[in-house]
Amino acid sequence: VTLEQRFQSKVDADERIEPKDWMPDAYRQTLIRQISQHAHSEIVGMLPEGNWITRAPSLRRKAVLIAKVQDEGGHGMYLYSAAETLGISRDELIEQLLAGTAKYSSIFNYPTPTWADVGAIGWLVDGAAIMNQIPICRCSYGPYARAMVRICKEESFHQRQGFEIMMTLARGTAEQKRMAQDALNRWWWPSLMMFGPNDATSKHTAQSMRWKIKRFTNDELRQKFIDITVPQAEYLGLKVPDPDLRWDEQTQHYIHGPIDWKEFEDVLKGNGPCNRERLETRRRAHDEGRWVREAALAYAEKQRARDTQAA
Amino acid sequence: VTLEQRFQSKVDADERIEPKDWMPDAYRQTLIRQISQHAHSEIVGMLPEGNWITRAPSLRRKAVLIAKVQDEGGHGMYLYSAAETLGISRDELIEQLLAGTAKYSSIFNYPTPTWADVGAIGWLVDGAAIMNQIPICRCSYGPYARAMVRICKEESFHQRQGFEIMMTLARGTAEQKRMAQDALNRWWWPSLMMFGPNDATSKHTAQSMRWKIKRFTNDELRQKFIDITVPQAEYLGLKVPDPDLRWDEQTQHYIHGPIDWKEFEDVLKGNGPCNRERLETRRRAHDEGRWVREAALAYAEKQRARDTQAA
Amino acid sequence: AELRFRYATYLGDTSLILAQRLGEWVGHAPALEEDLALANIALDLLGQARYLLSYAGEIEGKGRSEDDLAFLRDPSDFSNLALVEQPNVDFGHTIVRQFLLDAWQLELFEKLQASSEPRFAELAAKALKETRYHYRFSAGWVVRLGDGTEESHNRVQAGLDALWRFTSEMFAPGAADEEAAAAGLGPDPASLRAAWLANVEQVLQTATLKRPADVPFRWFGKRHQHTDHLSHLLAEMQFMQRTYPGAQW
Amino acid sequence: AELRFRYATYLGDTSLILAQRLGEWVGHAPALEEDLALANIALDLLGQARYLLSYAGEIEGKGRSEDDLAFLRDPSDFSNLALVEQPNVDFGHTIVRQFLLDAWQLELFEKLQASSEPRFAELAAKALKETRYHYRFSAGWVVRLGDGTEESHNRVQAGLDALWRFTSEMFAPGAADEEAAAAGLGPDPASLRAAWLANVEQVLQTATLKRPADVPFRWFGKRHQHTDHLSHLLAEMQFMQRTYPGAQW
Repeated sequence: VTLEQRFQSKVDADERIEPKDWMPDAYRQTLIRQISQHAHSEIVGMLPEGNWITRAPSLRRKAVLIAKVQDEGGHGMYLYSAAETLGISRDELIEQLLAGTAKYSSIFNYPTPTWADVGAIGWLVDGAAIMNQIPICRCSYGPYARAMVRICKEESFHQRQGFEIMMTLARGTAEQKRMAQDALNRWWWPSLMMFGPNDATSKHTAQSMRWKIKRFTNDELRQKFIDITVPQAEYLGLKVPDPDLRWDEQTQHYIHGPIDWKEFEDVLKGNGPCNRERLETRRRAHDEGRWVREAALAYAEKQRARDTQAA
Repeated sequence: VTLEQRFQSKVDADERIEPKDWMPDAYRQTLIRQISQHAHSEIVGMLPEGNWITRAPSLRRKAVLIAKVQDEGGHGMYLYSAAETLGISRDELIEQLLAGTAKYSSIFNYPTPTWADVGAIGWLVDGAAIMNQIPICRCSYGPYARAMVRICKEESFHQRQGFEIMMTLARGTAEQKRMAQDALNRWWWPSLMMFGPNDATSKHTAQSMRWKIKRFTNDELRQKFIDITVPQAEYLGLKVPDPDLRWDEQTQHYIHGPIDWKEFEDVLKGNGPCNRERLETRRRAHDEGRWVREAALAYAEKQRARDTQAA
Repeated sequence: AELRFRYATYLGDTSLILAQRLGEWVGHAPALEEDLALANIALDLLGQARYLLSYAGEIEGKGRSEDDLAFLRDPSDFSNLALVEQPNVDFGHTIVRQFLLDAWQLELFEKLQASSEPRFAELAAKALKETRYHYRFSAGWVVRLGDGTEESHNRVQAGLDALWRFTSEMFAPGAADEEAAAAGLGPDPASLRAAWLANVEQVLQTATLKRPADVPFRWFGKRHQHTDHLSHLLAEMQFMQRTYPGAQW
Repeated sequence: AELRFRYATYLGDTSLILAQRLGEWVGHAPALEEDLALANIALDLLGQARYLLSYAGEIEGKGRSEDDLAFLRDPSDFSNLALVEQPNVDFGHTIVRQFLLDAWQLELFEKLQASSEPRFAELAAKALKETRYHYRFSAGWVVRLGDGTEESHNRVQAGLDALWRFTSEMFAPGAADEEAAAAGLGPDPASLRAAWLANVEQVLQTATLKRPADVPFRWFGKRHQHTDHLSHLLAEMQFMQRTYPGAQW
């Protein structure tokens, strides 16, 4: 048996691959790409909601929002750590993000013009993320699977908070209801796009499923999300912005209208409404923080030198 | 007759001294100091009111406020030009301001926490400034006197606008009235201090009066200001924050309570509420504008070189 | 009437939001002369906005004043070009934003003089004169900065690279301007592009600047799709009116 | 009761405004660890503010909630220390502001545990634990930045020079805290100074920083004399509540 065969039979037997185990290079690279994209998404994802921390409409909502954005930062940290077990450093990964060579979830390239967007992101974006992430809790790579268990628990908490914000708006004044509907209009289609291209055009799926990095196809997950979310929108009294949407008795699924894949491509290629701004913001924070990180290093070195001298 | 005597008899005859005329060095230095302080005051004075341009409560008020702050910048320009006729450049003067070695009117070291401050500054600060400046229209130094004629005309326009803002507030809602009274409370005493120390302690007065740079003493001007302003406050239905204030039948003047000269000294020495901020703001604008000024110079030089080549 | 309302607020919001951005500069510009010039442009734009929003309020007939429209609408009600809500960043970005807009207003107001609605025609005639002056200022600075020092060249090029994507909105269909053109109220937005581009390209060439590539960018302020900057700008601008509803100032 | 209201809002406003400033950092800090730490401190301070403002509303007995007090008061009604409304500027200024305030809260909460009012005592016991953690973070960074590189030393010294004048307010009489001390509600502000200064001086020495000279500075936030920064901060913080009065969120 080759190393590769041993590896695949472990995966097939649903055993976990751990950092010290042998693994195919393509498996390693796929994981680094996927975990770091996920980590970057958490970090960039702090910005659209963070935009409302200073303007949250009650002290309770402000506290909950700060805690949520902080959780996202925490998720970024776990995920960078998981990626580091594959032999790449957090600094390298962040360099890739800032250089624009690494991707992050396109959904965070949309703006948050109103408070309702905070609700919509929790409800729809976190909702879609969970749908994507729950299967990864059983991913073949141990550190990633374990990070994901913790993350999913927090995400579903965030999802409920987001839904609760939407419910408060939907039950509120006419202006609040309008705000909620407007947010749903803007976030619905981008949320569906979060599951990635149609299975027919998705290039990574087959290999990733064999490696048990991925367990469902894009379209399967998208369908699951729609089936769960449409009744929630109805419960809120909001209208899903898809004139073609209908319940299909035969398949017991909702059938949705065509997705504008051209928009998906545009945003992916950097021409979404906020791509430039998000990267710019991260770069600025990185650049403006350089002197602080340098100071911490310089101080640590001085301390080491002092300790050595004292010893 | 010495040059000095000829100079003084010209002054005594109310003739104007012009840039090319002989003048005593102390006269020149006094004028440079006074004109540049005045110019700096216009420039720094753009900031407290400028603070409300983005938040002005109506489009009309916004336009009027932009125009007013712009006028102050214009006054700064005339005054720097007047100072330049005495043999010092605008750049040198601005360096002195930014280095903290030149003074500007202490009144601009007070903050503008509410919209009513824009009204109070126009009414009280511009009112006091006019009182100080009208006599300078007859100042012995020609360029300064001529600049002042133009400035005074605009200032009295500003003063009326400020009074009108106060009147609108005083006739407005309870909150607006409270805002107006609060602004009067905060600006009254600093406005009285604008006329400088008591005559008994003022060091420059005598010589400046002989040179006809100054025509009334600090206390005379202050009294005039109070006599005009107290009835205006009464007309507005606002209370001047001086428990000792009373009308004196005998002298036909208002008698005011003691001025807190310790506060005046503190602010003058740099420990007012906004001294650091004002200078910081000017310095930042200057530093951040350096590359622009350098570009303009570089471009002008390239153009000159091109013209020469073409010729 | 509803179309005239939408067209007037589209043009009025665009002038208003840019005036608000320029107002942030007052007292902070690189030199006194530029401070006064930026204030002047802000005043002209504010004047245009007041004319157009007052007119919009009249047409609407619900008693809304210029101030009601400026201070009591939500971000999603504004239809300004997304370009003008972009932050000042530095003098380079500010000048590029101004230049791109001025060059567009030159073409727009030129043609708007022929509007079938006299109020638009009248506004256009006055605004065109103002815009010529603004354009002289902004194009002059684009050239000076572009062909000045290495730093100024890089900064103004960075501004151009950052803002170029917002220019497609000026000429794209899909909002009040398209319908206005059909109704003879104003020019077809697409018809402004050739002259605008020729003009811009010539200035950029003189300035030794590189015209960025066109990218597909489909988020248009005139269709109420704004960047995150607008809500922050409005929170500041509207604070007084929101806090003290109904008060006279 | 009125005194307890004023004392509770003084302490509550101070925590609230600093939490708001720290909230501006979230997503923008020099590294992920600092981002999370600043968010944590903001959350603790916000918790203190909510406790104190809710209590103030109760005492007042006019049915005002924590949100009414936070979002519907004018700047001149706020009595926070002027120190905490100062802008973030950079990480150096932010850390100095935090350090000076943490060192003060350490002394304050320590003594406030003995308040004759159990609600203040209870808050103090909880807040003291939180403050010890904040102080460890801020003092640790003051030392690292002060004794780090030349740039970091200069920046943190600049922060110290800019902010030192706001520290006299912490110990000066003339507001609710003085009366609170007389009534046994809280410590005499002046009594906190010796321990605060000893502590601060020791950290500054370790950090190789120079303690700025004391200057006479008489404008106190706790006496409602605020710098220009507060009204901008509140305009942003209060925008939603001001714009949609009466709505539930």
